[in-house]
Amino acid sequence: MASSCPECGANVGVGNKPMAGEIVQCPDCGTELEVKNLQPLELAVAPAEEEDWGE
Amino acid sequence: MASSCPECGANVGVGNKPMAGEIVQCPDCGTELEVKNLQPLELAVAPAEEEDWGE
Amino acid sequence: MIVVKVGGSAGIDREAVAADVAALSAQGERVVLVHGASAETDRLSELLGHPSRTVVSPSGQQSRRTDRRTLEIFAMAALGIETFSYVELLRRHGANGVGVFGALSGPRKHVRAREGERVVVLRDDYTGKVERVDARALAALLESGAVPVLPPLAVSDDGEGLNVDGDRAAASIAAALAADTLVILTNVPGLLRAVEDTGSLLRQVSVEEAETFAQGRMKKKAMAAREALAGGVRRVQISSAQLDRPVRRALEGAGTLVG
Amino acid sequence: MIVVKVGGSAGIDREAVAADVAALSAQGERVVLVHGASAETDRLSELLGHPSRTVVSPSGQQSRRTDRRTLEIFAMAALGIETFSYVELLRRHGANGVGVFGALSGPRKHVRAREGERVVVLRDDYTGKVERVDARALAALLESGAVPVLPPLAVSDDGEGLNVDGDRAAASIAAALAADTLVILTNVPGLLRAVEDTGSLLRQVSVEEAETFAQGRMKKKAMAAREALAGGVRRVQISSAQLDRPVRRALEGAGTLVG
Repeated sequence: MASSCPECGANVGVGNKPMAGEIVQCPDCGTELEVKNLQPLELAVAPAEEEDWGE
Repeated sequence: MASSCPECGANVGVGNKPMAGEIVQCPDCGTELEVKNLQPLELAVAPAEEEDWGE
Repeated sequence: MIVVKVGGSAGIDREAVAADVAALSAQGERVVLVHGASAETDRLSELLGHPSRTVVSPSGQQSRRTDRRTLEIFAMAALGIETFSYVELLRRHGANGVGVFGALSGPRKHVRAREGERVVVLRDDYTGKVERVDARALAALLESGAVPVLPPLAVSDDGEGLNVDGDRAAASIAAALAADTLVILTNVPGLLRAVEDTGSLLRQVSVEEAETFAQGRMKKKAMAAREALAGGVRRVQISSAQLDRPVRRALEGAGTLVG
Repeated sequence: MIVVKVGGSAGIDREAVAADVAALSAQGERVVLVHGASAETDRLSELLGHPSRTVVSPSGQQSRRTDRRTLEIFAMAALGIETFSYVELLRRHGANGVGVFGALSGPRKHVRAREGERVVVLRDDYTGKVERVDARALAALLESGAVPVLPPLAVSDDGEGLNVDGDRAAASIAAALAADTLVILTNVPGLLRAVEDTGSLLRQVSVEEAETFAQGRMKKKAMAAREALAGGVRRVQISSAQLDRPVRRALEGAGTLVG
C-alpha cells in the first residue's frame, strides 16, 4: 500500500499491513509521517517526538 | 448477665447474649448506657443520639 | 456568590451542570460546586467486592454503613471519579475548576443503628457532620478565579476521613462564605406536595412546610435549607439537575424556593 | 518555601513523611507536598480487571500505557487513595493538609511507542507535561495556612485529565512558587554512582553529572532537578523517604545535593 507525502507529494510506501498511528519516513523529503487513516490510507506529518511520560 | 450502672450504681441486666455497642437503659436512673465491653461486661454512658448521617 | 450542590445519584448530567457553572463563572459570578457520590460509590463497592450496606437508624432513617473499607472506596469514588470529572468538565467549558479536599472539618458521629430488636452504637462508622469550613482557603481560591469543587468528605481532628451529607455540607459552606444563594440540584423537580406526583411541585414554602412535606432524602435537603437560612444565606432553591442550564433555571425560579 | 515530592512506590511510609511535613509547617515553613501513585494504581488496576501495561518509547524508556480507563483508575488511586491519605495523616499530625486537583495544566503529549519492529503514535494516551501552574491558587492556600497536597495529575485545555511525571510536576511547582528548595524523596538513599551499590552514594553532583549517572526512573529526577534549578529554585536534594524525619534529614544534607 502507498500514499502521497503531504509535504512533498512523493509516493510513500507503507508495507502491506500498516497500523493506525504508525510512523513512516518519506523517502524523498525525509519528513516523519503518521498513518492517520487506513481506509482510505491517509498520511499526515507526525507530531514531534516527546522525551517524557507520566508516572 | 448484669453490670452496675456507671451513673447511679444500680444493677443493670443486659440479657444473656448482649452485643458490643448495644444500648440499654438503666432501670433506676434511666440513663442510656452502651455495652462497652463483653468480657468482662462493662457499661458506659451512651453518646447522645445523632439525627443525621452521610451520603 | 453562589453555592451549587449537585446530587450523586445515577442519571445526573454532570456536563450540563459543569457547563452552566462555567457560564456563570465567566460572567464574573463566584461559584462553589459541592457534589454527591452515592451512585459511583455503590458501583465501585460492587466491583471491589465490598458491596454497599444500608443501616437503619432508630428513627427509621436509612443510610450507608461506612466502615473503614467503605470510607476508602467512598473517597476513591467521591474524589477520584466525581471531583475528577467535574474539574475536567469545568475546564472543557472554560472555567478553572479546582478540586479541594480538606476544607471541611467536623467530629465523627456516634451513629446508632437497629440490629433486629436492639439498638447499637456503631463504633467503626466513618460518618460525620461538618462543623468547620476553611473559609479562608475557599475565599482565596475564589479570589484567584477558581471554581472550587468539593466532595462530600470531611476530616476529623484525629485525622480521619468522614462521609458527610453533601446537602448539609453545602449549607455550611454557603453560610461560612456568606453566599447569597444555595442551589440544590437533584433528580426530582423540587419539593413535591405528594412524593409520587411530580406535578405537585410546591413553588415556595417556608422552612417548616419544607420539613413537613419532605420525605426520605428530601428531608436532608429541608434540613440543609434550614441551616443555610439560619446561617445568613438569603435564598435556597431546590430544583432539578435534569433541566437545560439547570443552575441558571434554578436562579430564575425553577423548582422550590425555601424561606 | 519548600516543595516536597514523595514517590508512589510500595514501601513508602506516608505517615513518616506527613509527620515531618507537619512539623515543618508548625515551625512556620511553607510546604507543598506532591506525591506519586504508581503502586496504588497498579494494585487498583489489577482489582478492577484492567491490569497495568507498560509501553517502551523508541529510546527504550519504559512507561505506563495510559488509555482512558487507566487514566480513570489512576485518578481514583492518585486522588482517592494517595491525596486522601496524606490529607488524613497531615491532619493527624496537626497540619492543615488540603488536597488540590486542577492547579496543574499542560498539553497532552504525542507519545510514541515501539510495537514490534514499528514505532506508533499512541493517539489515546492520556499522558502529559505540566506547562502551567496555578501559582495564585497555591500561594493563596499557603497564605491561608494550608499545606497543599497535589497528585501527579494535570488537566489539558480540552478538559482531559493527564498522567504527568510527579518529579517534573514538583519542579514546575517549585519554580512557579519561587521555592527555595525542592526535596525529592524516593526509595533509594540518593543518586548512586553504581546503581546496584547503595553504598556508592554521591553526596553532591552537578546537573550534568546527575544526568550521566542517573539510571531508569532516576533519570526523571535528574531532569526534574535541571528544570527546577533552571527555574530559579536554589537547591534540589534527592534523598531517601525511609529515614526517620525524612524531609528534615534531606534539608540537613542527607542524600544527594544537585546543582
